[in-house]
Amino acid sequence: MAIWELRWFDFQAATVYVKYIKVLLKEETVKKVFLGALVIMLLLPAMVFAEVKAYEVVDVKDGGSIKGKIKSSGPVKDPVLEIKKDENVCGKSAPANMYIISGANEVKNVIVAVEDVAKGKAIPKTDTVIDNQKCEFVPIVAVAYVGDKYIIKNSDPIFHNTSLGILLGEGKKRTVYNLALPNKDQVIEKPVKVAGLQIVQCDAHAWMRAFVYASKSPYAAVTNDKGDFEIKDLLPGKYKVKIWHEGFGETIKDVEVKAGQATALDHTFTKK
Amino acid sequence: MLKIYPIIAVIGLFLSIVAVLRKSPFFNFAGLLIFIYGLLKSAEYIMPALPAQVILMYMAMCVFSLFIYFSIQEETFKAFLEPMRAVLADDNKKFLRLIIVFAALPLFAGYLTYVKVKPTYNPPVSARIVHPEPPSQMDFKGKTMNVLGLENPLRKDTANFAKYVEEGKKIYYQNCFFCHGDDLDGKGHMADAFNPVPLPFRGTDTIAQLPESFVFWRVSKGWRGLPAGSGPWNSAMPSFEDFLTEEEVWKVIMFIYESTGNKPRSW
Amino acid sequence: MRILIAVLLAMCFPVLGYGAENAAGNPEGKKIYDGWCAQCHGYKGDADSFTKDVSLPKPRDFTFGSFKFRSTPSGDPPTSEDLTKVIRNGNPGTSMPPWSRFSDAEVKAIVEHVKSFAPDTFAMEAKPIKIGTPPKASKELIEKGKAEFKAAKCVDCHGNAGRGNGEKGWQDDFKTDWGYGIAPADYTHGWELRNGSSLEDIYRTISVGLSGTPMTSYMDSLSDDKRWALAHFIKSLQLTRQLGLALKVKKTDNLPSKPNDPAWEKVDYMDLPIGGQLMFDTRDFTPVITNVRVRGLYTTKELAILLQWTDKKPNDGSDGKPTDSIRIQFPVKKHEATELPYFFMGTNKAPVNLWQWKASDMDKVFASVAKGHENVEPMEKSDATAMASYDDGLYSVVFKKELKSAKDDPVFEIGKFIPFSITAYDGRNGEENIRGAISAWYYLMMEPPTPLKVYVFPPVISLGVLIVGIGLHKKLRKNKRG
Amino acid sequence: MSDVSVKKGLAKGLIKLTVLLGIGFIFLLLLGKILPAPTEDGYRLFPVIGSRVWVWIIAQLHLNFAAFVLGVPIFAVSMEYLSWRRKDDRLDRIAYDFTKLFTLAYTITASIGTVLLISLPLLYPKFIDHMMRILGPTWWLYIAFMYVEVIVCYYYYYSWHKMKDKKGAHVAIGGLLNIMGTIMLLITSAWVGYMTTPGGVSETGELVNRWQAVKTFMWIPLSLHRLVANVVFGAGIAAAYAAYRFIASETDEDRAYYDWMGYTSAMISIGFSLLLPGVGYLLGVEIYSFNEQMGIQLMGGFFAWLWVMQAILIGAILMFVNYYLWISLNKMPGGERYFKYVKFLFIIMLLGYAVWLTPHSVALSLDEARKMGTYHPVLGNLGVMAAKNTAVVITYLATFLSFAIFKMSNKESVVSWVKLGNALRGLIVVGSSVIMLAIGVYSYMVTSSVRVKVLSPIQFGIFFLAIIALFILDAKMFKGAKIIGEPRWGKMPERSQYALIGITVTFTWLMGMMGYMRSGGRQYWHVYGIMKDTSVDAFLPTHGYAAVITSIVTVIFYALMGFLFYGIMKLEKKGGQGGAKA
Amino acid sequence: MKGGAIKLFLVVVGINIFFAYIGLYFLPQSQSLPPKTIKIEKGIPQDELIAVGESIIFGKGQCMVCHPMKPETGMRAPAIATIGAEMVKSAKERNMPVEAYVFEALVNPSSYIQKGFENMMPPVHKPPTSLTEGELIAVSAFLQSKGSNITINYPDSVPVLQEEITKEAKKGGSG
Repeated sequence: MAIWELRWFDFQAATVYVKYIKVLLKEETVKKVFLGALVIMLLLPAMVFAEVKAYEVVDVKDGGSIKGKIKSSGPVKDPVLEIKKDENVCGKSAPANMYIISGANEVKNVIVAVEDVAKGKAIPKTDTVIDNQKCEFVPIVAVAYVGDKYIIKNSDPIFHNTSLGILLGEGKKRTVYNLALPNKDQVIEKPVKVAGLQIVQCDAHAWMRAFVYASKSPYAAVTNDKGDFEIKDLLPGKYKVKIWHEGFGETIKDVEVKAGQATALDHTFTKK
Repeated sequence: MLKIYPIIAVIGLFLSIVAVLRKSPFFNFAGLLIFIYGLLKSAEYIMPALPAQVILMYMAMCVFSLFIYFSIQEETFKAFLEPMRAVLADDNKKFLRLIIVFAALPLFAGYLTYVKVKPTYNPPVSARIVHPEPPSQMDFKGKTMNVLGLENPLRKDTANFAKYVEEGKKIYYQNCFFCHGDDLDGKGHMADAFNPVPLPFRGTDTIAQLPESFVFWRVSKGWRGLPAGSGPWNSAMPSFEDFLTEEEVWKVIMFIYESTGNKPRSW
Repeated sequence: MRILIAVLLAMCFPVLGYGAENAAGNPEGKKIYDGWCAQCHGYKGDADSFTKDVSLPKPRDFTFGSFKFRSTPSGDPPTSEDLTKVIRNGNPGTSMPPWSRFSDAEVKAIVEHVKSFAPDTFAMEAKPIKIGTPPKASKELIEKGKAEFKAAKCVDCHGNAGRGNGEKGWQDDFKTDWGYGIAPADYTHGWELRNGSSLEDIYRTISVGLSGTPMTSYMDSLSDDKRWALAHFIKSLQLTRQLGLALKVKKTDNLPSKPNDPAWEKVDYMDLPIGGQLMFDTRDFTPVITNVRVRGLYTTKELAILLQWTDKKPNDGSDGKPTDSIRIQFPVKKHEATELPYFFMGTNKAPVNLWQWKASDMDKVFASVAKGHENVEPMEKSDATAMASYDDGLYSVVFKKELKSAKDDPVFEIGKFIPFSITAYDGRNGEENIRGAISAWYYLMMEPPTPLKVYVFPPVISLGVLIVGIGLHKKLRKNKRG
Repeated sequence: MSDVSVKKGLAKGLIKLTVLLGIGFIFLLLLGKILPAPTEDGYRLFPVIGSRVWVWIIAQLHLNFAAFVLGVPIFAVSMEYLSWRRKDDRLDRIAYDFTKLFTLAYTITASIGTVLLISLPLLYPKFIDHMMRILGPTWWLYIAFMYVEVIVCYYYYYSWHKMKDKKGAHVAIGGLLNIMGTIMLLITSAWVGYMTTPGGVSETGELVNRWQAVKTFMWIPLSLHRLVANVVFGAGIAAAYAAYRFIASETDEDRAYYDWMGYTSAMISIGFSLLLPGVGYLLGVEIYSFNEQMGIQLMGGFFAWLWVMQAILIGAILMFVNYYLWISLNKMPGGERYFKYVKFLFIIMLLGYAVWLTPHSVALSLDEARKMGTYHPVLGNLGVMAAKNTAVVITYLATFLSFAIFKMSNKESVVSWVKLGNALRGLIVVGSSVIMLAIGVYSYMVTSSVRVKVLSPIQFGIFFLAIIALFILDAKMFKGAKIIGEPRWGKMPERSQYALIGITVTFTWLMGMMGYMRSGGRQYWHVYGIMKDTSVDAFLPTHGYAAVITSIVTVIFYALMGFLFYGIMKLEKKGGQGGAKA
Repeated sequence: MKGGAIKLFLVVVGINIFFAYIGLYFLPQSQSLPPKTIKIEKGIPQDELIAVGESIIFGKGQCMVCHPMKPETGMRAPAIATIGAEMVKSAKERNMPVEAYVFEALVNPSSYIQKGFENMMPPVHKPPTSLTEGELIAVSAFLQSKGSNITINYPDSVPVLQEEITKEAKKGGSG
């Protein structure tokens, strides 16, 4: 740097310093800062408590449960995916498995989750497996529990990457994990940290998708072939239950759980 | 950056001082030359570097003059020649002679000749006039304006000053920042592609020295309005009268002054 | 306990006001952010801003909480240092410049403010991964990296030569978290790797991925040494960019037969940085091609100019979008002194000669004479020819023309600096006519063969000096004896 | 040689001249017939090197010799006059030596003149036609004067020993010789003056007034400039001759004599060269008043860089002169006391030289131009006239001080006011330097016309005042001074003589270069504004090309000079007359 | 001492080679070519006329010797960049048509001197500059393009020009 470019005295910086010094020298400010520090010190333990408050494990005796069946108003045709890549492994086309609806219009793969549960039983130690099989995620819809693990597998001889993201709507998401599985039988374990409904994708094979509901509480379930689900051992009280399906969308229902009883919760989706 | 030339100068000075103490004019001569060379080259740390040709000229002059100086008195001259004579003739300097006289000097001379005879080609330099002379009149979308004494009508409306600047900001970032930079420093992401490089607005060299009317002329007319000496054929500055209204041009001008902390020249 | 806190709170009410202001808002940060960041990232941090339509890549939306450039494992938020680094160094190849003007305190305040847009994300703990000492580069290591490049399937997206032309990188829904399309990086253009081009930068990117994009994290799937090997290999792909004003064109006996002939690689080259056409409507604010490499050779009869540039997805115009194309421009007349035609398409007074090659007609030259961008007339006859190839993301187009020139042809004189400029079109980006990436005037100079004197004079002078030295030596010896 | 009578000598001279002229005319007639007719434009082409280069070389050589035969007589006659008044034989011997030189040189001059006489009309018939039409009579006048001059010259030479007792008359003849020479100079200057700044003709080139055509703007200033330059040049050649003889001498006596001769000639040369900027200034003023355009073209346009070249050359000359003076301190008893001042003078010279050769706008590499523009922000200030003038007056002053030191080095003042005198001397030197510097700095702040028309003359005026004051002061201080010892003439190292040679060669080269510049001022005109040069050589060649031609001419000139010197030495050996009085 | 003579001659040759070297390698090497005659055809488009005028200003006319492009302190003659507007102003002051004023300024420059300048300009239609009628008109058009409307063209403006030339010639005859 040439000498004349050197600013021997940086005016901009100097004005800021002077401002700071002026503020500092004011008596009130000194007092404020001092007291502020004191308050922060006192509040610190409280803040720590506030963080932990998330989910409180208690012994649940005589809890109630929610049980029900999710149905569709009619049969919906499952779309067929056109596959243009890695055809030797993935095949030329595959069913999307989006609408798996039985003859009785019972819908599989619907997530039913009780939201914002403050207290309840301990979280089960079940890790959630996401397997890349023939260019498809298995399972397509799953529930994971915060604190447990994802076990992400690649059973194909080709590259997959598994990208989890919180769904933000309109094709947007917030990445949670994006992990590479370049080779067959590669397994990656990752802790379930971020709660919420997440989409699982493979950027290399854009048609691949799955959904995981990462739950902070143990109270979440996926419907089976018959559209049935059951959520057990809830403390009595009023809850909001979220019912979500990839194709049909989401509804939220208020449910009151009574001690020792099974509350029925049925829902019928209508394809728009 | 390692400041090597002052070090060279100091080494030269040291060598010549030692040579003076040990009464060896030849090394005094060599030391002084090194010192002067270092000094001339060091100039680049405090001003634009001296052109190579001028340095060459000065050095040639110094060699000539210093040689003359050391040959004034007989004893000095003898002492001056002694090292050279010794290298050329003394028996105990055989090795040195082999290296210097029979190898290094001929090779060096050959190299210098090579450098000199090797054809070099330099592309034409396009000189740039940073502030070309504005015309007295210009035409803005068919409206004739006197450039000299043109005033920014929006400046009078002091109540809406902040609003205009903000609108100017939007115009700037939709039309100008590609070249003139996010920070108005002339280093926009497309700046590299163009030659001459876009001008920065920061600092005191560009818009700070200009009245707003000049900037208005440059923004509205762009390359088309440049006089021949300023190389309109190279300029990528668009004629913004094609894209902006008169008021928008004034707004963007207000923004570039305001955001760089410069004041338009008013005299 | 709660009561105690409440009492305390009440006691320090004025204090709390001060403290809260400091913690949440960071007014200093907001002020600078609004002044110098909001034009692109939006006053609300949502990238709904002035430049959202005129910049590519688009400015980052902070409210999503996805951050590409991190030193933390996939899924974790970036550290404050990561954000600081982006502000300080900018992102090469984007419109995010390095901000050197702000003090460290000011940057810290900006970082605080940016974090406040995605409180959820930044509530998580962020711990940078450990980057050990990199192994020294060696041929074997690079070979290993090359093998790994295939094994880890990097080729799938980035292509065999790392130009970002991999098949999987070009599906239509290859998208980011923000829902925009994105293209895999071109490793050969080291100067525009967003996350930096140093070995460590590459290693870090491989390890943690770029959140929000398909670039995935390999930290769990590849061992450390493999990642270093990969980084070395990728680093070795980077081109050495040679910027300059004039291209020296050497004489040869035979021109290489093909545009992708390896013989071309030994020829001197010059890189032309190119930018969008901004002077005339419709302007191109978001060009994709940023660099064209030029080489030249000439024989006694012909001049050949090779233009090479990366196009990650070739486009011959068959899908409704314009075709990929490149155009070279010369002044029609011999230019005198430093006056030239206008560097884009000339003017009425000073016309230019254009040779355009299009991917839709691989071996054809569309020659025309332009007197300004609105006044282009195709030439009836031009003996300029073209040959082209597309290999692994790289277009190579050779223009050839006989040295003698007819009317309206450029004048090619040996030993003279002949001005030329380039316009490159990426059809996929919708570029055609006057929308395209353009270069300034550059020169090419057909170097006359080295004159004989270069080989004769130096040895003669050397010998002369030697003889003088020996003569002096002899003479002084004689004097000494005598 | 001594036996040749005056009559015989005269006859020899006249016959030579007539024969040469005759040969010239015969060749002209014959070749005019034999050679193919000139082109439509009125040119013939000289084979291989082209007409311009041929005429350039011949004309420049002729000019050099002419300068020699015009300049040396002035010098010789003044020497003879001094020897006559002072009764100093040494001076007489110098004068005679020179007379010998220029008498012999006449033949060469005339021979080359003949070649030129043949070449010009043959190669440029149309142009010479025009010149003859306008200035024809002066040409006959010129031939007439040539005869008179030859007569006077040969008479002067051959009657040297015969008229030993009538020195006054002999000196008068010498005076006449110089008058003749000056008249011839005036005639030739009129030709060149007409070509550059024509007058007395209509716009189409018809003669209106012949006297006006002779009495052009350039005539008198150019003649003056040439006259002074000729003296400088003649004395320089004399110094070179002395140096040559010094080196070739075998006895101490000879060496002492030639050392003294070299010193005297060199000092006269340098003394007169101080006048050159003045007369050059006059010439410049006249050119400007004839045509501003031409003046600017010469000073700042195409030729701007030649002034840098000139600066390098004059700087070299001054360095050589100072070097010679400093080295001369060796031979002065008591000279060693003054070596300590040489250091300071050297530094001043060096700095002045540096300023003087700093160009205003620098030829740059591309990178440099990008970094700093055309002018260097600091060096650019040293490149302008304000700095150059200041540097030149200060280096001149330093040179004068070197001379003063040399003069007083073997003396010790005995006057009572030594201290006051020394203080006064210091005051004059420092004071005038400070004033000159101040004016130099002030020059930056005024317009160019004030600088050129007011400040520069003041600077030079102060310089002359200062040296005159110093001269008078020294004369007073060293009146009847105690002399430590006589100068040990001949006790000079050989290299000092190379300095003398260097001065003269540089001066010759400078003359050649200035000739190119003067002639280039006409640009593509034979007669500026009247007659266009439409030949293939109408363009101005590059400076490098001109430099090479100038070098070639200079080398040829010195080769011929060498033969001349050699011939004289041979003659001396044969006859012994005029040689060292062993 | 024959060696002395040879040595001396070598010194002379050496000095000359040195000077030639300086001339060749230290000084900028450019030739000054005589100007070419420029053909101006009837009905030449305005922008071409201006371009020709410009080339004359920088070349054959040698105007740049005295006239600077931009106004600067201590300039010898009015600056080209603003000359068109200046001429309009002066013509108004002297109450004469602009065209006539422009031509007069070229062929009869001493008849009116701008304030602050000296009378030094030669009439450019005469030798040594000797611009032709067409060239004079081209120059005039170029000068007008520097800050005023261009009213001069070829060959319509020839009569006005010729009138000024005759005026100048008459003045020359009487004075």
